[in-house]
Amino acid sequence: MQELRDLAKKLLLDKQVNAILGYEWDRRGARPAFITEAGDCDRLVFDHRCVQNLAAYLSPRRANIAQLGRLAVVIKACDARAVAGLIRENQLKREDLVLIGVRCGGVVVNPSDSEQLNAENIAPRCVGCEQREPTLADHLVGETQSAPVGKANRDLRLSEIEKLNPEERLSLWTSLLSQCTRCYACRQVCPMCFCERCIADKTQPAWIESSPHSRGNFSWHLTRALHLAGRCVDCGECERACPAGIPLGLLNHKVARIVASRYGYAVSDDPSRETPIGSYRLDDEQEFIA
Amino acid sequence: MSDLFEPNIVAFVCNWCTYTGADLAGTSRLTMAPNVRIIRLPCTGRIDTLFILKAFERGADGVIVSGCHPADCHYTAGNYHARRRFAVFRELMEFAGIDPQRVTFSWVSASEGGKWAEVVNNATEQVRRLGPFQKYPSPAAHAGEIACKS
Amino acid sequence: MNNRRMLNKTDFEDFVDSLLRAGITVIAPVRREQGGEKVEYRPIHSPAEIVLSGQPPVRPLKEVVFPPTEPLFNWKQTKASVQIEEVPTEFKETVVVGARPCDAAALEIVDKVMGWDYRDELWFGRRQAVTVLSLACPQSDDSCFCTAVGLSPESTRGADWFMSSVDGGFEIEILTPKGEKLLERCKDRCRETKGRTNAMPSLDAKVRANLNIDPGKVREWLEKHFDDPLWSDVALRCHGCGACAFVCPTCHCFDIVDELDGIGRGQRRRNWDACQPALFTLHGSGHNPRKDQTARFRQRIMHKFNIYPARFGEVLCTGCGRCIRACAAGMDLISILSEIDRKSAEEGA
Amino acid sequence: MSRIGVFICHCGENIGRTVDCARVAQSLGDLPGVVHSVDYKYMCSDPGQVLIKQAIQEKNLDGIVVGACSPHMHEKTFRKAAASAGLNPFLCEMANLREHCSWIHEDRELATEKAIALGRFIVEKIKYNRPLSTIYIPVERRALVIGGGIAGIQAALDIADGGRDVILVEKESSIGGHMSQLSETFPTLDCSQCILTPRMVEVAQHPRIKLLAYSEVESVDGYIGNFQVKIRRKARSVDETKCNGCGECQKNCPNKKIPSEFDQGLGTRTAIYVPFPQAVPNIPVIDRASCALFRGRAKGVKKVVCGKCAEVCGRNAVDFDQQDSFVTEKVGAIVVATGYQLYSIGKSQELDILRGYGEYGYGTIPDVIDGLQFERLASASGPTGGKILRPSDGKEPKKIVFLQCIGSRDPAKGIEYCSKICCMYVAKHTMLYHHKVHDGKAVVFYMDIRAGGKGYDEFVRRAIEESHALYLRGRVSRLSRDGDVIRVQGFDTLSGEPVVINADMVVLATAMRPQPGIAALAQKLSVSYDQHGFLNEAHPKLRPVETNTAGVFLAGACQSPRDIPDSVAMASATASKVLGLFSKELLEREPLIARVDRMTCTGCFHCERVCPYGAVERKTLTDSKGRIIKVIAEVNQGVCQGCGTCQATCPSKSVELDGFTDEQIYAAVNAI
Repeated sequence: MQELRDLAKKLLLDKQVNAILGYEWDRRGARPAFITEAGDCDRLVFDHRCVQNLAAYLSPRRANIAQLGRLAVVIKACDARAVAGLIRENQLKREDLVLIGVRCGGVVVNPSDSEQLNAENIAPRCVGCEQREPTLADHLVGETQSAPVGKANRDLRLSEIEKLNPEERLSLWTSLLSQCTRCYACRQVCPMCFCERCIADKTQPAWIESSPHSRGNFSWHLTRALHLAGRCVDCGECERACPAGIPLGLLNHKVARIVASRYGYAVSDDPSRETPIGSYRLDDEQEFIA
Repeated sequence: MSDLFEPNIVAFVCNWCTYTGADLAGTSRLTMAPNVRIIRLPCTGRIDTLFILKAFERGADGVIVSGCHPADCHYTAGNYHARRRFAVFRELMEFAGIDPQRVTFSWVSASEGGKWAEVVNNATEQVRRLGPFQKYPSPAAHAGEIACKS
Repeated sequence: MNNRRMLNKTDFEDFVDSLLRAGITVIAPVRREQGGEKVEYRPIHSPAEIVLSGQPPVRPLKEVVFPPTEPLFNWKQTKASVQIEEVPTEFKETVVVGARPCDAAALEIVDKVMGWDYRDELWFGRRQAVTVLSLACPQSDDSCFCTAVGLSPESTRGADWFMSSVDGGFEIEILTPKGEKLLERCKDRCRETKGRTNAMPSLDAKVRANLNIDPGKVREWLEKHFDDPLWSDVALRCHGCGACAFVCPTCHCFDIVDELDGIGRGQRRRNWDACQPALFTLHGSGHNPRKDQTARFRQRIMHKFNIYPARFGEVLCTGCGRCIRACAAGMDLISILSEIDRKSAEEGA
Repeated sequence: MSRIGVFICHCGENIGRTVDCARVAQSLGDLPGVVHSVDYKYMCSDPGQVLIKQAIQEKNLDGIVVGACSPHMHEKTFRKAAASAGLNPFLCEMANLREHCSWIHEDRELATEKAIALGRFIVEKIKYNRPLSTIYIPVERRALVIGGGIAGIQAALDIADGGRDVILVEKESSIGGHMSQLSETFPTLDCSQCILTPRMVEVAQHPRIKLLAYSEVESVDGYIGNFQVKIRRKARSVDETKCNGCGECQKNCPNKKIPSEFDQGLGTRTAIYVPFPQAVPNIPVIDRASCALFRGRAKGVKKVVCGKCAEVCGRNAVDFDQQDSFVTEKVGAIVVATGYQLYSIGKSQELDILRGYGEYGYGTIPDVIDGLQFERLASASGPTGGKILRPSDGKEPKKIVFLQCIGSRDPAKGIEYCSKICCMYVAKHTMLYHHKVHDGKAVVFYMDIRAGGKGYDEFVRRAIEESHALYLRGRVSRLSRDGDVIRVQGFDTLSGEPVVINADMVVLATAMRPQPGIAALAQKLSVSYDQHGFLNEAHPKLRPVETNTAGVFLAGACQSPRDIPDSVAMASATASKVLGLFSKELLEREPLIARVDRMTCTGCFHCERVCPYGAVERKTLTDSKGRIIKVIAEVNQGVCQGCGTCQATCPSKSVELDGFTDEQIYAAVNAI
């Protein structure tokens, strides 16, 4: 922790950056911290409760954050993929940022969860994660962590749903998505949802109805997952942020599996790696086309 | 008219191959099911997954998407981009519970009037077997609200 | 006649059952179909479904009288005219069982704005149809602060009956004529009682420990501090979603949209809206008077703790803590209010 | 509120027979925004168009929907009519009630219902049509001709004579194509070389023609009026600027036993060679696969094995180290004249649909040759000096059996089309044979004789009557070698008898197929092609030399089997199209292209990635003080072709394709 604080202090004192975007404790666990004074750097923390993906704050649409000036950001390996995505999609320039990579041994689901990380509470996305250090970082801090072997199995949950017949699946998703009130927390916390005007907010025409009824919600969540095809960084923020507790991550995970099996693509923290949607191969599988 | 369920099917097709192929089917007087209504787009590349969702929202029982064969796209590559888009879309739709049999994807060239008739007839039969798509999510009342009288 | 009654657990369940059999809708906290431990206010089919303990429902009682989306009218356009088909404004008799005090109070607070310049037919239509039986709060957590906004875990505000869990059943306080009317339906099941006996220990002190402020002082400070570094500091974290507003029992902003359903046919609906997304105040021209999250977040606090009190005499908050629990960014109203309280004390001193 | 007019055409009986047009007009007339709706017998007729024009003016219409035939047929007609009545042509749309409805359905009730639906889509769509104005783009007034056969030569000369510069690209080392291989031509029996060579020389000497022989088109970018063509100049190993065509190198090349492609393998050539004496340009090329020096190099032999040609070259023109080079040319139009190849009856085939002829020995029986080989035998400049001799033993064949329709008109072999020229050249071959071998007997197996054309049928009659060729109607089921002769087992369907003939030689009139590599070229040009690889014309009757890619034209056998007169006529037609295009400095283009909403574009540039034309550019938006607001996408109007892939890809739908905007499509979908 001290290593992180010292580095942050130095970056601020050397005027390499104007602010540090990291984590701090609050009453209920960890939360994002915006630190502009070297003297405040001792507030910085990092452990398994620092679940938030801070890359969401790097979108150029966040005017009040852009005003802070040049930023140094604390990133986990999974967050680095979001930073790479923002660079890849022309929202950021690598040279405009200092990236403080933290070694991570998995996180819990909610920042207010237990002080102990264990097989029960480790976030499902961390189970099987092999990337514990961001490669994209300018600085790397912290000890090498070993992660508990988690029990959650998203693939199992997917295959349970896949086993249902279409009608059962439709009623499952209709029921799950009927909980959505369109607070758009899923979108707002998503680092890759940086559109100036989201398709869900377009009214002429309103492809996606803004009303939170099943019809509008179905279109919204399917479209959201599709727009993230090959772009979702699997940070799990959408699902965590959903106040209705809708398992949105399942949709994203499904899409990730589709692009992985069809196009051999896994989300990457290499900004120069081409994403699968928007490119093609002449011999792409087309078994579904008559 | 018989009592058969007559599905309402919308076809999103490209202008250069499938639309022209459907013209050829007409010129060749190939009789086919009258359930498929074509909406013409320049290219499969222009066909958005939103079109398909909206068609279902508006009560379509089935959708056809059709365009130029690989390597034949009038715009070189529109169909290749469409192919990836629809590959992912179709699997996600299936996962969400939309029977893939309700959405037919095909390549029909300008010279394949016969194939177009086949695609139309097959899609019609397939959707007819599945029945009307009444289960598509609706704007029905919120589950928790106090209901209206009567 | 005394307005307190005792109802043992079986009699209570029989009573609920009798309501259901009489065709009355009963809404109560139940476990969600696909959501594990999550609880929500939903119509029940059997008293066995009711969950009275544990965390409060994810969304407040607001949604039963003010649904997230509801039609205002249907329209149909023909060649030269437009026909409007009104939606019914009369509602089925409904009883809410097990409302949280913070949720029940919210209904009365929001009544003020809904009936201020005109009476919102849909809101009051449902309000009239519903009899609210609230239950003394069974559980609090680190997000609760009802005591800081003039309420308490035993507040009877907004309730027609106030129920307290006691050994073997509930002690019931009949508060309104509506409540009395409902009592008619279970007269033979309950007996009069003098006062609370063996009631659960109050959570009051525990909640008070979370936050102890004077809303009046907060308002005074807000009046004077439209521009304060606090706003920009706090708002940095906010992602600008609507989660806080949509889980808030008192937030009542709505958007009106027209939705097509074929040629010349459609529905005008009103949908919940929230002040944190930029779209809320975005003009057609592209100009946005609340240009950044700082302005938007300040608006939320101002509305609840200054503007609403100025117009309606009380804060637009029941301290239910849902906004704190729901926020993905760790925005914490308790910290913010205590910070304001601290600043106010500093400046006052 | 719109003021839309609906015009339903009966198309005589064509639509009216199965669709209740009056009911369609009435039903569409009830839609909101429709102020005028009528049906009429023939909308495309003059009185029909007058009806439309009057309605536009009298009812002050702001959009019209014509329910008639396919828009591919008459959209232009009705848009023109609208324009002449003062309505922006892009406010006119068609509903396809004929090809997509009346012609394919029988049930009047269901067809009428569908016609109403199709009309409804378009009525709703047109409510969101915007008036658009024509886009003008500059034209680079130079043409590229691909292929230096007779079609390419003719096209190049006609365009150059019309006063425009031409770049003629030929993949072989000389122009001339297949025509230069022919001995005589039907139906006049004039010598092919004699009429072709002067045209070849004309090409070489024309000041407006830049000839790039031994070159191939590598890539094509851009669009009509503004193509950028990258051309690969294959390494000849001979410096064109130095060589004077003296021929010393050829004479001294030690490797003289290479089968000559020009002679269809019946003659030989050297490793450094010109394919035939009249080659244009008359510059040799080293066949690196056969040249001892290059073979040595390929094997890594350090010692220089040969080098004779360089030694004898007085001008030091031989360059063993020459590499392929590239030139990029800017042109406004492209003529494709890549010609044909003959179908081979061998086992291995280029396309999956093709089958070889096992019953004819898959091409392994000696003295079973194809038509082009016979041309070389008959040619005075050929390997036998014009004598008809058997390739196997050099004997004069006394009986030759000619088989027509080998591959052609035979779906079982994968080709259902007629190759068009075989009937004629087989007749020619029997005549040439008769002239050269007076006591020889020609027997022809045919399916039908197709001799449509000026002097064609007379020509075939002469073969039969004057050259005494025996024409047997029927097919040959088997060819086999029987000692010195070829046993031909066939069936004469007219006599109903099986026929067995012992022939000295068999000539197969194999099918005409497009050149190998045509599909790759078509893809570079974005021109569509049929299952055989023949390039598709824009319209089989009305636009036979145009393609669906504006600015690309077709001449000769790349489009379908063609004889010389047809190829030349097509070539001249393309030249006239090209010159017509070049008669204007600015080109009019339909404004159906994409545009970006600056307000909502986020600059993620997904559109840039998917645009097949590279039409998306990056634009930096700045405020009044010059500070960067954001970098957004912008569409180059000249480059965009209007496919709309950008729009479907844009996550926020900040691109709109005019003519097919989201609002238009939404409205149509809303009408289902």
